[in-house]
Amino acid sequence: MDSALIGTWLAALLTLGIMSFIYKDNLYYKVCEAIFIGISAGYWFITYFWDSLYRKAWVGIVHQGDYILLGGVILGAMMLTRLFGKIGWIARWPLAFIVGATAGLKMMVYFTTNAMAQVHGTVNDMMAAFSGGDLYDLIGRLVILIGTVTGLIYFYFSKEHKGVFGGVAKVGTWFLMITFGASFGYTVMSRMSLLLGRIDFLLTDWLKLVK
Amino acid sequence: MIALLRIAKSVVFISSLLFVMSILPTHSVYSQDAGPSVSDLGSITVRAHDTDNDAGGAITVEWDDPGYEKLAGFVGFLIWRTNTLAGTNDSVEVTPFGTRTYDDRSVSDDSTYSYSVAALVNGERLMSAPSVQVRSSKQWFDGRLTWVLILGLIICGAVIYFIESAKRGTKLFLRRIAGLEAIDEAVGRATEMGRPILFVAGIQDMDDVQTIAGLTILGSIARTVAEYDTKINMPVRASLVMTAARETIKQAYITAGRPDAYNDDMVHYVTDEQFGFVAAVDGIMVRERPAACFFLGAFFAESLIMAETGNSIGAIQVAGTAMPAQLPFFVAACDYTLIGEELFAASAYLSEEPRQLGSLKGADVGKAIAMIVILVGVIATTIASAWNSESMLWIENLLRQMFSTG
Amino acid sequence: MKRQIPMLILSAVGTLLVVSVFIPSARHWQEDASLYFDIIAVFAFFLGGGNLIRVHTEKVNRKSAGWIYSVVTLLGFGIMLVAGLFKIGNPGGIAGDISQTGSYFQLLFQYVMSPLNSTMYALLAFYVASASYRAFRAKNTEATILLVAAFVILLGRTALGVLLTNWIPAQLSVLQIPNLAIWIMNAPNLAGQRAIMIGISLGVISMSLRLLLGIERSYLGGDN
Amino acid sequence: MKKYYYWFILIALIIVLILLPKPLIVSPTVSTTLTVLLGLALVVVLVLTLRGHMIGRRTVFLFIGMSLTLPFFMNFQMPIKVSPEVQTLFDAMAKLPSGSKVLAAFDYDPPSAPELQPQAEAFMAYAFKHDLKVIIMGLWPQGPQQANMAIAKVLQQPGIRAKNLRYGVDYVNLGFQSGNEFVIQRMGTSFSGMFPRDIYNTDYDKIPLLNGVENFSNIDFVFNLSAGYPGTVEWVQIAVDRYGVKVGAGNTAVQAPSVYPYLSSHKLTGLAGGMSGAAEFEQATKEIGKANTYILSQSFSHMVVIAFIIIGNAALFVSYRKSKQKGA
Repeated sequence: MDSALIGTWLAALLTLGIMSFIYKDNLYYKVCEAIFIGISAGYWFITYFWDSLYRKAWVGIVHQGDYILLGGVILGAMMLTRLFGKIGWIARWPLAFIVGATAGLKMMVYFTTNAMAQVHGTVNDMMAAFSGGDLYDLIGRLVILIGTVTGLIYFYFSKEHKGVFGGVAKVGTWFLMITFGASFGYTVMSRMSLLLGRIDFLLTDWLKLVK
Repeated sequence: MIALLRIAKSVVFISSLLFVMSILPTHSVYSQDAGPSVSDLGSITVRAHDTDNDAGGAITVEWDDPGYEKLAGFVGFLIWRTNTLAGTNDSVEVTPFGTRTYDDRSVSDDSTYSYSVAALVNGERLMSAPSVQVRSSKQWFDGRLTWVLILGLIICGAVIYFIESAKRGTKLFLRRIAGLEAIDEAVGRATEMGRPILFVAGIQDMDDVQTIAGLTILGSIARTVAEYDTKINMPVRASLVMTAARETIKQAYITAGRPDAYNDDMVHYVTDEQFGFVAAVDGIMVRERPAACFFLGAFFAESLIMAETGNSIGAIQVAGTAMPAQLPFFVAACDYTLIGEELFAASAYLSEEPRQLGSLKGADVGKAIAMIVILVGVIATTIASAWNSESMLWIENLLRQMFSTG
Repeated sequence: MKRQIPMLILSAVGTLLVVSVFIPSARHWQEDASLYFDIIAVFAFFLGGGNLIRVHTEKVNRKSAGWIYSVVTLLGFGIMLVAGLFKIGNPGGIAGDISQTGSYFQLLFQYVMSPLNSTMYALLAFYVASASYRAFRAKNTEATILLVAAFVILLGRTALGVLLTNWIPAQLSVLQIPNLAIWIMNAPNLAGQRAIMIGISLGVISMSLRLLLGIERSYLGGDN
Repeated sequence: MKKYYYWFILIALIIVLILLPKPLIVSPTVSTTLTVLLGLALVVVLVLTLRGHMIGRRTVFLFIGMSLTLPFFMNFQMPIKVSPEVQTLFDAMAKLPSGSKVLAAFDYDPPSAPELQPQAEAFMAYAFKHDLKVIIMGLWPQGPQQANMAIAKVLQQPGIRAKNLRYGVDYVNLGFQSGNEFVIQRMGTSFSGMFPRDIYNTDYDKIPLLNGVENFSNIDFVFNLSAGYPGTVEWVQIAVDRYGVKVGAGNTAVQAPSVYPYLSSHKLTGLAGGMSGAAEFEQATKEIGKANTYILSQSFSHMVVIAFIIIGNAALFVSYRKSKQKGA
């Protein structure tokens, strides 16, 4: 028996095990789930270990003299104080570092790429999609304008959704619903080919029922 | 050490350059009619200047092509550099077709350089006159981001202003968000039924703001959970989230006056693998049958797998995410969904603390600015294109410049 | 002390990184910060992995319900650790690339983890279908709009959409379903996306400021 | 005993499946009957739902599973009309005289394989049968492996096996090169500079097929299979715009709309988009393979999803009417 054959059988049995979940939770699925958790947790630990701890930290500090990384190692080591009950509070320092860095970095990233770029895009790109002067393009532009502004009004917290303002916010929710419907419709179809791939594996590679 | 590396790098670079040059073809990839000959063409003009808005160590070289690229034997432009302090010469790069500018990132701020550009035609080098001497330098402020700074300061200023005025006791009005009342209701129902609550803070690590937003909401939920003495189960995909979530829940139990009821096992690590985590969460759902499921954080394709499984066990489900592609699945399969910004605002609402609420008011100023700019901008562009209005064009260009992010 | 120092670290790091965006020579701080994050995350994994081992060992010891699955999980975890740490079967030896063909680590990935992964992902096809059946209903105005938009896009991507509206004359070709689908994607869908994204970024700004100013700090724990 | 009941069924089923004659293909009559039965079952579901019996999730799952699985066994050709863009692609290939050198760029990975692998196989089979020399490369790391899988499969066809094709003479795999569109740009001056060795570590100069292949001017046609970036857009922008080669492409359904503009401006010589494009390409090249099975599965499953949405809404409509009648 060669390893590829054993491998294919193993892969097929695991595939069936996960699929059995859609009927109901059962022993077969539970075993596959347990294997999945164990193997994948190990996989990621090993990947992090070699990639971050060895390649980035160890090689960086010891071989390339990148001593600034020592700070990361010290913060990382502080994380481990959690294991020693009394000084466990030191672990908050690396946590504070991470939350601070995330807040600072993401604030700027979202501000430039989301807020500013989207405002810019609304003013700028819509000329690209509906650049002509005919009715079709004019309607397109108008719809983008109304949709974006009413959508933002829906997210406006300072005013109760009542009266005219409430009506406008309602229009905003309709635009949100179109957006949701569009992305739902868009993904529904492409999800089918994922399952198609698995069924093909079972019928062709494993059972060899079809060519 | 660093000097050694630099030498090694330049050795590798120069040798690879020599290699590329040695294999350069002698005939063009285009086979075209014999155009103008080399002698008919004028010389190349070269300009060099310090690269803008950078940290130094780079010079931008620009040149114009009097028509070499159209010649039959044209291969590329060779950038030739003279270090005028050290008196050394070297070739930097052969640029591909259509290129007229090159950033030389291998210069030192301590020296001055002069550049020439040579057209490589039929194995010949047709060298331009050298450019003026230039020196690279670093800039202290990225000029392209002036408007980012100004607009950022206005919005941050507004947030801080409202936080401060809330601190001083100014009453601020904020409308209610539908999904939030559902949170208490869901916890209440789980208590009545004597069944646990499942909380998933997304599948990203702590370097995603959505995870942090999920945890801030967890703080409020855990307080209610502690008061009602309900069970909470929180599987996590990343170890850092586990640590942070434990701190959050513990703090909530202490605030609720029940530190003894807290237990580290409420939060447990599963696996870093996206779908491995999903397999486990699905398993927990069908086996423990939580009465309420919360999905608050960053989600990807797994959103629907989890929400549908939760739906099949009849749990009340509250979701919230800022991943636009996943929102429709949550809207379809959950009872309440916090859409985009509502996820970030939720914890401020739940805390009922004036300062936190003030920050939301500040964000509304940002939205008002965005709406006004879009309205003005769209009207201006439309009028500008329809009636060629100069003033409208001016407004349009100003807005484009303001909101372009480099 | 236990609370002030973390607060200080948080505000300082956050502010420095905001400032670094504007200063070209300080931009590498952002990369340093993300490297730090990677390294801290590995150390944190010792806690996470430890937690995994502890939870499952306890289940086995107490022989609580389903303890046998815990044995399987622990075995899988252990096998992967041994195979990966010592690079067993790796043609390149201990210095070889971790995912080299032929190593046990790679084999386990290829024949165990990868099929499990793609099958779990593939289950989505089933759930998408059941969600469509249940949730795509014209219960009220909002749901109707969602349904119609989704249905047009859905038909627009299949042959049925072309067949259904082929008869519409060329002057009104905008109304043919595939074209209608494109229009929905380009106009109302884009508008909705924009509103959501602008809202999100303002939400992130106000939350980040709450974090940096120390107003929101539940995740940092209390004074004990 | 009852606990193990399912297990016996499952194991028995697997044994039966293994023992079944292979390949298991049913006749067109049976195929049509199966399709009609599937349709009838949907009608039954509709009637049940209208009468107020909501069907469960498992029934929906069963329908999806069936609609995806059954077509694999059907000897049944969907009436496929080859679209103009696929015809252009095929015509460009048909015009190539034997011995022409074709560069095949594999820019995708396994998740996109259901849509793109059939195109890869049809392309390889066609090229080998018509004595086109194929040079394979990839801008995506896993692309060249996908190419090897397609070749291995195609070489099993008796007609092609009889040709005794030799690696290095009739086809060659240069492997993956990182650098995205810059790879294409550099290839404009020199192939061997970007690919000094092939996937089996043989020097570029020592491979007979590559003798005299210096850059795009020695290539007659580029066929690009693309699932995103880098891909067809980059090939058109650099290889076509700057170096004047003909490029034809196969794309995933999601990716295809972004390259349509190049098709109408005639920069791209033909496009097979998504599963339907793949099936049409198979039809055009007369290399009927997986895509013609897949397209059936995919269409069946799409129809089932659409049917369930309609059924769900019909049920809602009926319940409205009932509640109105009660009210009146």
